[in-house]
Parts: sequence; structure tokens; C-alpha cells
Amino acid sequence: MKEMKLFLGPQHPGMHGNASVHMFVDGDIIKRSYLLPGMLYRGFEKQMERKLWVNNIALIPRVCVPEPDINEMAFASGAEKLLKLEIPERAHWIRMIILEFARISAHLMAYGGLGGPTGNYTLMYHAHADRNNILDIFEKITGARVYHQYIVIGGVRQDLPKGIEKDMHTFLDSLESRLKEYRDLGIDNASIIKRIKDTIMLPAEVVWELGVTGIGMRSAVNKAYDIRKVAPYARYDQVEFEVPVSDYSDARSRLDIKIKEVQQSINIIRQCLEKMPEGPVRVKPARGQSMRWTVPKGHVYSMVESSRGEFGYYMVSNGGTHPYRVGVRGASYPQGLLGIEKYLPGTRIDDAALWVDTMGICSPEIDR
Amino acid sequence: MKSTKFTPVPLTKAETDKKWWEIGDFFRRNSLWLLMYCTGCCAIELPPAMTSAYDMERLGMGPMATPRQADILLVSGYLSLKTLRRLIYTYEQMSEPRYVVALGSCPINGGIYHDSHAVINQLDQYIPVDVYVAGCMPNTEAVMNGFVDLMDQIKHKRANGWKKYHENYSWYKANQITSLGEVDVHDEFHE
Amino acid sequence: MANIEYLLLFLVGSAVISYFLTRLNSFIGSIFTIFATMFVFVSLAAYGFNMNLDTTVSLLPWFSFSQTYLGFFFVIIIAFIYLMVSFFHPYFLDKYPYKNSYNLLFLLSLAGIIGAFYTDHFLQLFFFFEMIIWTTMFLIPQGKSREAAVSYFGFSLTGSVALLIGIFVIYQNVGRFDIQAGLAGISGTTSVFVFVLFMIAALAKLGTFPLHIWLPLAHGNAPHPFSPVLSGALVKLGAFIGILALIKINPIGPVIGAIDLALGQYIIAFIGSLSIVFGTLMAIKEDDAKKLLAYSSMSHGGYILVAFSALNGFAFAGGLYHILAHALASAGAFMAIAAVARATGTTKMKELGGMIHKMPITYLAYLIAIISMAGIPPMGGFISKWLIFQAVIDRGMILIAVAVFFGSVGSFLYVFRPLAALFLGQEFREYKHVKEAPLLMLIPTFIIMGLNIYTGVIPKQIIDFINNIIGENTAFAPVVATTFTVTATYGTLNAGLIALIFGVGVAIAFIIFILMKKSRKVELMDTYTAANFVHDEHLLHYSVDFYAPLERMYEKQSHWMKKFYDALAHKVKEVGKLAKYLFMSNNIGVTLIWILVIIVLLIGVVAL
Amino acid sequence: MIVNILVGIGIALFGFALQTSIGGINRKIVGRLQKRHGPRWYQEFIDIFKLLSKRGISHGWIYDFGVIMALGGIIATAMFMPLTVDIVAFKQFDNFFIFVYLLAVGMLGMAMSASGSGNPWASIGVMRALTTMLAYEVPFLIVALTIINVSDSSSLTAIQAFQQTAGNNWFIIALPLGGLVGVLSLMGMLGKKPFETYIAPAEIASGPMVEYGGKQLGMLFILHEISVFIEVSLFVHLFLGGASNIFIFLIKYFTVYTVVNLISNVNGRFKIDQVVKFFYKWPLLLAIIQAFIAIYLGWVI
Repeated sequence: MKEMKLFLGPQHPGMHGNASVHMFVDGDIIKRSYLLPGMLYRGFEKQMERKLWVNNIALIPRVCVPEPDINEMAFASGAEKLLKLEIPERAHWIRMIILEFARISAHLMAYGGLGGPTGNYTLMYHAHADRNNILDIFEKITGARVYHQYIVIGGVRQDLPKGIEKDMHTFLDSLESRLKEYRDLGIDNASIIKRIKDTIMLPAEVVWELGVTGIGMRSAVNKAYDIRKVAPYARYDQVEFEVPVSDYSDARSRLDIKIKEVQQSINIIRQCLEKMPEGPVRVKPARGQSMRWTVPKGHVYSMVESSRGEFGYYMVSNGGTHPYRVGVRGASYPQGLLGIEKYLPGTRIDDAALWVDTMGICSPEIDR
Repeated sequence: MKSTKFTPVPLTKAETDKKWWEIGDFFRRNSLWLLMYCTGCCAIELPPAMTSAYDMERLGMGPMATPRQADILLVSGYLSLKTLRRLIYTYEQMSEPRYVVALGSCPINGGIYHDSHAVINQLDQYIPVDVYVAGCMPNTEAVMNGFVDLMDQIKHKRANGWKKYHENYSWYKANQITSLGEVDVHDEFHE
Repeated sequence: MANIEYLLLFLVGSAVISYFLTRLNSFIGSIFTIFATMFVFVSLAAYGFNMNLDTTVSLLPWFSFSQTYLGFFFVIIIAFIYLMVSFFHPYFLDKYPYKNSYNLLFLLSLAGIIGAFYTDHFLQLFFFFEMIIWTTMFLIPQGKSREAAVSYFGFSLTGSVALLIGIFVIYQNVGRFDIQAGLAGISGTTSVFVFVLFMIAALAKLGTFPLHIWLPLAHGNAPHPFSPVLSGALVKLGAFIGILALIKINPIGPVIGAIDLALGQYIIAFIGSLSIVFGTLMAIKEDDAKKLLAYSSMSHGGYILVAFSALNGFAFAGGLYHILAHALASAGAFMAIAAVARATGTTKMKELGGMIHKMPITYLAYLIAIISMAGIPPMGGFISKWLIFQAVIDRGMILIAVAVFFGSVGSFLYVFRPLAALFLGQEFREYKHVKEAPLLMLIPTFIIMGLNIYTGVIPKQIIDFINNIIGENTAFAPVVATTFTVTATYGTLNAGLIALIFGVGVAIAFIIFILMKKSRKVELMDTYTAANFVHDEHLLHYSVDFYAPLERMYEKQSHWMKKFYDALAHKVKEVGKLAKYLFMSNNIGVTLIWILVIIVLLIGVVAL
Repeated sequence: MIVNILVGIGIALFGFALQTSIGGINRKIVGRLQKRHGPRWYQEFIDIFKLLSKRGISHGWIYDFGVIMALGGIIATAMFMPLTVDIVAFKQFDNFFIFVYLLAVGMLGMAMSASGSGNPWASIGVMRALTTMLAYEVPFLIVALTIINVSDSSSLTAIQAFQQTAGNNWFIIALPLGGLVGVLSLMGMLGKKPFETYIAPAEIASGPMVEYGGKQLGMLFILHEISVFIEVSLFVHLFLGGASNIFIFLIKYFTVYTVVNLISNVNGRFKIDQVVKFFYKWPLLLAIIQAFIAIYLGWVI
């Protein structure tokens, strides 16, 4: 049978990020496909070995661009475990606020990203407008819009500025009131339902086989596997929230869960703002010359729940000033690199971009 | 007696072309289309610039799907060797005149990846760059400012990167080959 | 003074001569065939237009001829197609196993056609029909498949039997074999019976909906230079029988009040519309360029049926115009495909690509042919379709209009497929050596290109001739036409003006194009691949399953149809096997003996 | 004759200018819908002239010839288009079918040129464009059949005049079902959002336009503007009673285009087979019902 080869990415409007999906196509059905990674490879894990522990805080957000704070959190909490460091109570709550805002921002971006493949740009524009408000809040808190370097080993870099709670409440209220609008424009829109309902299915077998986590897993196997619940970090055990699940993983149900998680994140932030104690936000991690402090020998795997799934750092210290080895478990590695070969064959080229979009594939996380 | 008759000064072809070119520059700077090639992290600041928050369309700019249609090649962030090869390929596919805007610190001097073995440090060794926007990551305001700068450069005929590329083609090519080797396309991975 | 019987004898004689010449040297034999065909065509054209052809000489005993405008209309089109195709013979004949007899059969079938349209006697009509069928039946298997010939024979046999029974029924009622008198003489239930029988013959020959199986098989597998004849010329015999049945017999039946049309005609129109839809859908699916065009012939056969059953002057004129336009378009398209097939050895679209860079003139010929076929101005197909639309709207035949419009837009889809897959797209490295067709093959290509445009720009002469036919056969009002315009119920179409304005538009576009900066020429492989490198042009050529999403929608629905036709084909094959057992041997002499025996027998029947 | 041709060229130019400005204004309106300012109203002119001033690439003669043929066909179509009852280049020759089929020349030229570029995305885009055409044309032509049958002419000026005669309603009111089908078909024709399958940047990288840049793309933009002008005016003349003077035409034109554009911008796009299914389900049925009611029963409001 004669085949044709099509490329989705790296330079393609349907592909977010610098990766290439090679599709062998018969007519318009994809017969084989694979992801060509490596275009974002910059020797990340090697570079981390060459940097001081504290310097690494500046490097790690760059693993995943849409949601950088989880990297800081995973790295910082792992280092803290190695250092056996207790950080101030308030820092935990601030970290949760930051993480949840980051989650909302990533979800909004991914949900707005639905506008790209389906052509509903109004949805995309609105979602990005709201996301930009989050970035503004971040800028107020941390001084940077995207790479905050705010969660550091030993707490957070500085306390929340005065009056930021009001900004947060205003934003959360407006976002909550607009969630229905997002549904109407996106997953409840009659023309978009045709594209995303009962199609782009993620079967449960693929989930088990590849180790997909996050929304991909929760939507497919009806299992509330969420690091925030099963292995709570920060103070997630002290806030109430639900983990939305479903056992039917089409694109619509995955996006539906995204919207529900945005709602849950809003609730979490509100609880955080309410329960957050006053006090210091940072402790010095260890004694040492300037910043060249050492971390005790040992290894640790620290994981956090990102918007795309379980995100982990495996860190080994040989007692030196630099990490001995750091391995990153990218959340989108299974569904991105491996999954493309599994679930894309058999679907149509129309859906390829939607696949990439709704599975939450973040290419820098795959390459590192 | 001096003739009072108006005699139009005939323009040479080069002069006419220049006049047309100036007129064309007006259109070109008011309608800059971007090629979205997300080479690295800085691409994340483009959606705010394009969408409602900063609304790039005010300036007549917009994202385009393919290099043939676009005016600006937007290098958003660090460039691994594998990307650079594709970037040059894309650059050579673009219609002329073409401009290059490089975002972030990485294309300038390698930025945070200056010591990485897989990332190039200076983009303008390989293709000419018209505007650099420094920062890691540059704010959206800075990105927008970079575009306005490019418009200004076009207005003052300083955005001549594409001409430079023609003039110094052998130099650029030699640099490309030193870093990347010859691109020999014989299988699908062609590396 | 040209005489029809001289022409027939000349053809039979030159057929025999060409057999021996071809035996000596196939090129010389083919050149002789060209001249023989040209002589016949020129004599027909010189004398036929004004009905000056002598039919009184009685060289052939028992044969009587008369000339009609209707018959001449068909004969001149078909002879023209034969002439055009004969230019292809020198380059194709060597490929065929029985090349000696190729020219012989070709000329004999032309003789059969001339006889069939000039005769005024039913049994002679049948005789010439059989002559055409038998000669062409042996031409078809020279291409690829004998199965195709068997299928063709089977369906033609159905048609012939129906025709023969119809003729005998007429004879039983009227007592004469005279065509005009016979058709005028019947009435009542007999006329319904004859109508049905004649329509079966027409449908079988035209290859329309229920009896279309042979069409793609025969067209697709026939020798490349013979496919234009099959599609452009021979299926039009069905249209001739159809006109006889629909216009001349016109059985009394219940009249559908809303559209003021007899039920019989409406059913035929409905069959025609089914044929349009089915042909369109199948053509969209087809991968072989020749089979695709065959299905398009089926769809156009549907148009012709709809046109003649609308019982309306415009529709009748439109139908005749469509016969001409489709003959030219279809011949042009098939000839272009034949030229490609000669150069590359295949007509499968998935194996071809980028032929335009090697064969630009062939490409232009195909382009102009398909523009006409899709009914786009300024080509002949537009005028004929426009006339048919007028009639359909006038009658208010809504369901048929759905099919007519569907076929009209759908034709655009399927004719574009060979254009994209075969001529355009990536240039394959295995065809780098291919060259443009030789000059002798380009001559007919140019002539047909010119005529396709002529029929679409200056309709006056053709409409005038069609008006003669209308006056001769029907009571419809003639179509008003000036040099460039055609006027129908709902307005006037100015074909010349459209062509002129189109020229103006292209001129403006060209000025814009030429004023602006010159483009940089790049290779085909230097194309947007999302910044990936490619090395194999086959992987970049979109030709297989071109309309995949659309095809998938009716793949399942057409399944039961396919089964039915498979069963039918099986039955037909059984019939065919018998024929094969009797008549088909590897020795051409046996075949010839059989033909002679049949001819003698038939002459005997006529003599009685 | 020369005068007529000049009038025709004038109409084509006017149509280009009109649609380009209204397109720009609409981009502003849509910008407001999307919480932003939107471009300047003359942005589309700048875009087109910029593209014309650039130095593009060419993939061989058919790549250029197709574009010229496409633009030529569209300009020719626009030259036949009446603006009002009186402003028409070729009175009585503005036959409805000319517009439908001459538009197809433009489509064919573009399809040829796009396929000639040898890019598979372009061919897929062409395939989708043709399939979409198959979808929307049939219901639209059935409604047109009804209109021609009722108004007894296929000349656009005559159809306008018929609707403007006292006692006759606009066809969108007289044939309400047909009017609905007309709107849907118009959206298909314009390639507006639920039916915008053939550009689909995120799926097939802007489809047929994938290889174009420089003057060829500029010419395709001109082509697009003029064909939008043709399609919207066709709708205005067929369904909205045409126009007795140019201002009414402008108002109707602007309203139709804006409404369609706004509907488009809150919808996603269908897949190509969904487009075909959509049009062959309700619009076709409604069109047939409308035709039955209007032609056989004579119920025309």
C-alpha cells in the first residue's frame, strides 16, 4: 500500500512546542506514527550536575515552560528531604497558592489551546486573557511573569506583598463566574462537541501499559490517583478538594475534568488564603561558605502533581555542593513520546493536533 | 531664453526601484507576519502578545502557518543543533524580504545554557538577526517593543539582514557547516 | 457524389487492405487506417451536413438507407472521434497481441456505425448493431483483460436481445420493418412494451445505472487508443436508441400532474438521475484513471437520459449538445490518459505523479477536456448542462434536480483527481526520462482542444443543426440562438461574452502578475514540510484515497449494492463463459470465420 | 461593449475595495468580541499590497498559471455581478449559473496551482475545499431552483426586480426554509467557521495556501476578497431583495457579512465528513421541502 508521510511539527500551527510527530498516512488515516524528539535537548540533567544546589533553582523551571513552578517545588522539597529541613508553616501555604495558580494557568492555556485545533479562536483569546491576569499576579508576588524562581530550598523567596489577597480574590471570583462561559465556548459548544465527543479515545490499556498519569489516567480508569491525595506534600492534607474522575476518556471528558480541576484549584486557593498563618517564610538551608553549602549524602524521589500528571525528581547527593545526579520524570513523557506510537495510529489527521493538545504534551519536558 | 516648460527628470531604473521599495517598506512594516517556530521557552510569552492582553494585531502583526507566508522568523529561545538545522532550512524557505527576531538571552550568548554541549551560543553566526530581545524570559512588553523596533528599523532601512545573508552567504554557510556538518538527506532521520 | 454504400464498401475494403498492410508493417497499416478514416470523415462532413449524401444507389442488395439529421449528428461525432483516435494507432499497435486485426476491426466497426445511423430498416439497424458489438468485442480484449470483453458482450447481448424482441413486436403490430413508420404505428400497451424493451437496449448501451457493470471494465481494460472511442462514441448508440424510445414512441401512461410529465419518462429520468449519482460516487472512489473516466461516462449518460426524458425543447437540445460536448471532452480526456499510459505504462493514479513537467501539452488537453466535462464555462459542457438545468427547473423536477446538481458539482471532484494525482504533485524519479507525446499524437489533441473551446464559445452552428433535428423529430419549439448566445426559458446565456470576460479577467490577473517582483524558482521537493527534511518524493505525493473522508461515508452503504452486482456479474460471467467456449480461441482465423458466418446469417435474415 | 467591460471592471474593483474594507472593519468587530482592539480598518489593504511587494517563490509554470487563471476567473465572475437593479455591466446576461460555475473556474485554478506546488497539505486542503463545495452547493442550488422557478428568471437583476415589485416579499421571508438553507450555504461558501475545514491552520497548516508567499499569495488574497464579495452579493440579491440603490446594497452587504462572521467566531470547525453529513441532512431536506411547497403547492408568502 502506498503511504504518504505528513509532519506535525516542529514548525506547524497544530503543534505546541518544538517536537515533530511523523505520521505515515493512508488517505487521511494515520497508519504509523512516531514522535521525533531531540529538538529541545540541551543536556539538562548534565547541566544540573555542574551547578550548585542553589543555582539549580534558577535552571529547573526551564524544564517545563507552561507550568514552571512544579519543578521548583519538586526540586526544593526533594532537597529539603535530603537536608531534613523543616520549613516555616506559612511557606507551605504560599507554595500551595503558587502551585495552584500555576495549575490554573496551565489548565487555562491547555483549555484555550482547544481553540487552536478546533478553530474557535475566541475561546483561545479569552483563556489567554485570563491566564495573563494570573501572570500579572505572579509578577506582583515574584517579580517575574513566567520563570519565578520563587519556591526555593528552605521556603519561598519572599513573603507575599501586601494587599495581594484582594487581587487574588477578585481574580478568582471573576474566573469562577466565567467558567460557565468557558464551557459554553468550548466543551458545551455544539460545533466543538462534534469534534471532541466520542473521539480521541484514550483506552485504559494504554494507560496501564505506558504509565500515563494525571488527567489522562484519571479520565480513563476512574481512579483518583493524584499525588496531592495519595502522597500529600506541602499542606494538601489540610485542605478539602475533590479529584474529578471518569471512566470514559474522550477528549471531551478530559477537558471537562480540566475545567473541574480549575474549580477545585480555585477552592484550594481560597482555603489557603483563609487558613494561611502569619510568620516567617524562609529558613536558611544549611551552613556553608556563601552559597556553597553541602547536602548530606543520600537519594530521594520527590514528586508533585502537575497539570499533566505525576512530575518527579530523582536526586542523588554525594555530600557535595553539587547534585551528584538528578533525573527528571517528565509528566508528559509516557503520553507524549511513547503514546504517540500507541494511540495515534487509526485516527485521522484532523485529530492529530487535538490529540497532542488534549493529552497535555509538553515537549521540553520530554527532551530536557 | 530659458525654457519655462516643465521637463520631468527621467528616473533611472534603479531610482524607480528605490522609490517603489520605499513605498513597499511602508506596507511591509505595517503588516509583519510572524512565523511561529517555537524553538524554545520564550514562545510562552507570545500567546499573551498575540491574544487579547497585548493584541499584536493592532500593529498589523499576526501568526502565520508556513515560512512561505511569513515575514518574520521568530527565534524564541535556545537553539539546539537539531533545531538550528531546521531553522536554517526554514529561513531559506521564506519569501524575501525576511527578518529575524530573536527572543531571549540564549540566541545572543547562550544564556543559561551557555555551557551546554547541545545548544549553540550565538545565532548571528549562522543567520543574520535583525532584532534581539534580551531577557530570560523577556516580558511581553519587551517582546512587543522588539517588534516596534523592527518596524523602526525597516522605516530607516536598517533591517537588512536578508541582504547580508546574500552578500555573506559563503561565510554563513561555512559557519553552518562547521557546526552542523553537511545536511545529507538520505533517510528520514538524516542526521 | 458520395454515396453511403460506396463509403461502406470502401471501409470494408480498406479494412481488409489494412489487415495485410499491418501484417507487413504495423506503422504503415496504421497510417493507412488514418487516411481511410479521414476519407470517410471528410466525405461525410462534405456531403452530410446538408443532407446531400446519396442514399439511392443500390449496390448492396437488400440494404436500404436514408439520411436524417438525427442520424447524421451521431455519425459525424462518432466518425470524428474515430478519426482522432486513429492518429494514436501507429504508437500503440505494437503492444497488442493481435495487432494485425486491430485496424481491420477498427474500420469494420466504423462501417457498422455508419450503417446503423443511416439505415431506415429495423433489422438492418440490428444487423449493424451486432456488427459494432462483435467487432468491438474483439478489440477490447487486446488491452488487458478478456473478462472485460465478456462483460461487455454480456451486457450488449442483453441490449441486443431486448432490441430484437422490440423490433419483432413492432413488426407483429405494424407489419413493417421501416423505422419511422414502425415507431409511429404502435400504440397502447404495445407501445409501453416496446418502450421498455428499447429502453433496456438504450440503458445497456449507454451504460447507465442498472446495466453499467461493463462500462468501467470495458473502458478501463480496453486498449488505450480504443477507450476514447468506447466512451466518446460507442455509448452514444444507446442515446440514439433512447431518443427513438423516448421521443418517438412516447407511450401513453399516467401523467404526473405536478411536473406535467408522463410516468414512463419520469421513471427514465429517475434512472438517469440514479445513474448520475451512482456514477459520480463510484468515480470519486476509483483509483484507475481510465475507470474513473468510465464512471464519469456513466454519470454523463444519466444526464443524457434526463435531458431526453424531460420532453422539452431546451432539454432535447441540451441533451444533443451534451452528446457532442461529452464526446469531445471524454475523447480528449481518454486520449490524454492514453498518452500518459504510453509514456509510463500505467494508468493507476497511485503510481503516477508530476507528469505535467514532462507532458505539458497533454496536460493542457486533459485540463480543457475536464473543464468541459465538469460543465464549467467557457467550454461546451457548460452550455449543454445549462440547457438541461433550464428544463429541469422549468419542469420543477426537484428530486432529479438534486441528482443533476450533485453530479454537476461531483464531476468537479472526480475530474480533478487525475489532474492532481497524475499530472500535478511531486515529480517521480522513475519518470524522469519521460517525454512529451509525439507530434502525430498531438495533432488530434490540439484539434480536440480547439473544438472543446469552440463548442463552448460559438454555439450558433451547433444549435442551428440541433434545431434541424428538433424540427425533424419533435414538435418542440426550436432553441433561439445567435452567434454567441443561447436563449432558454429563464434567460439568455452569452457564451461568447463569458469567454471574452474570462479573457479580460485573465488579462488583468496576468498584468498584476507580471508587474510584480519576479519569483524565485525552487524545486518541487523544496516545500513546506513543517521544517522536516524529506528524501523521498513518493512520500510527499497525495494521490491514494484522495477523497478518503467522503469515500468512507458511503463505503458501507454501497456494500449491498456491490454484493448485488457481484452476483449479477457472476451470472453474466456464466453467460460469457458459454460465449468464450464457443467463440474465443487463440486463432484469429476462427474468430473471423465466426464473424463471417454471423454476417451471412444476418444478411440472410434481412433478405427474407 | 467597451463601456460595459469597463463598468464590469469597475464593479470588480468596487467589490474588491468594498470587501477588503468591510473585512477589515469586521476584524475590528471580531476583535471586540475577543476582548481586544483589533487591527486598523485598512489593514487588509496593507496586507495585500505588502504581499504583492514581496519576492516569493515559484514551483513551476502551473503554480503561476493556476493563480492567474483563478484570479482571472474570479474577476470575470465579479464583472457579471450586479450591484443594484440598475448598476450591472451586462444586463440580462447576469445569469445565476454563470456565478456558480465561473466561481468554479477560480476554484479549479487555485486547486491546480496548489496541487502543482507538490505539497501534500495543499492537496489535502484542495480535497477538503472540493468536498465542502460538494456539500453546500446542492442544497443551495435547490433553493436557487425554487427561486428561479418562482420568479421566472435566472437573471439576478430580474430576481431583484421581482422581489422589489410591490406585493412580493424578499425571498428570505417568502421562502423561510430556503432562506435558512441559504444562510447555511453562504457560511459554507465563505468558509466560515463550522465549515472552515479547508484552511484549518492547526490541522493542515492553512491548506491550499501552504506554499504561497509573495505575489502569488497576494493574488490569492485578492481572489478571496472578490469571491467573498460575489458570494455575499449573491445572497443579498437572491434572498434579501437585492438593492434599488447603492446605499441599501452596502447596508445589506455589511449586515449579512457581519452576522455570518460573528456566528463564525464563536464556533469551532467540523471535520470534513461532518460538513458533508451536516449539509446532506437538514439543509438538503429543508431545501427539498421548500421546493415542494413553493413549486407544487404554490405557497409562497
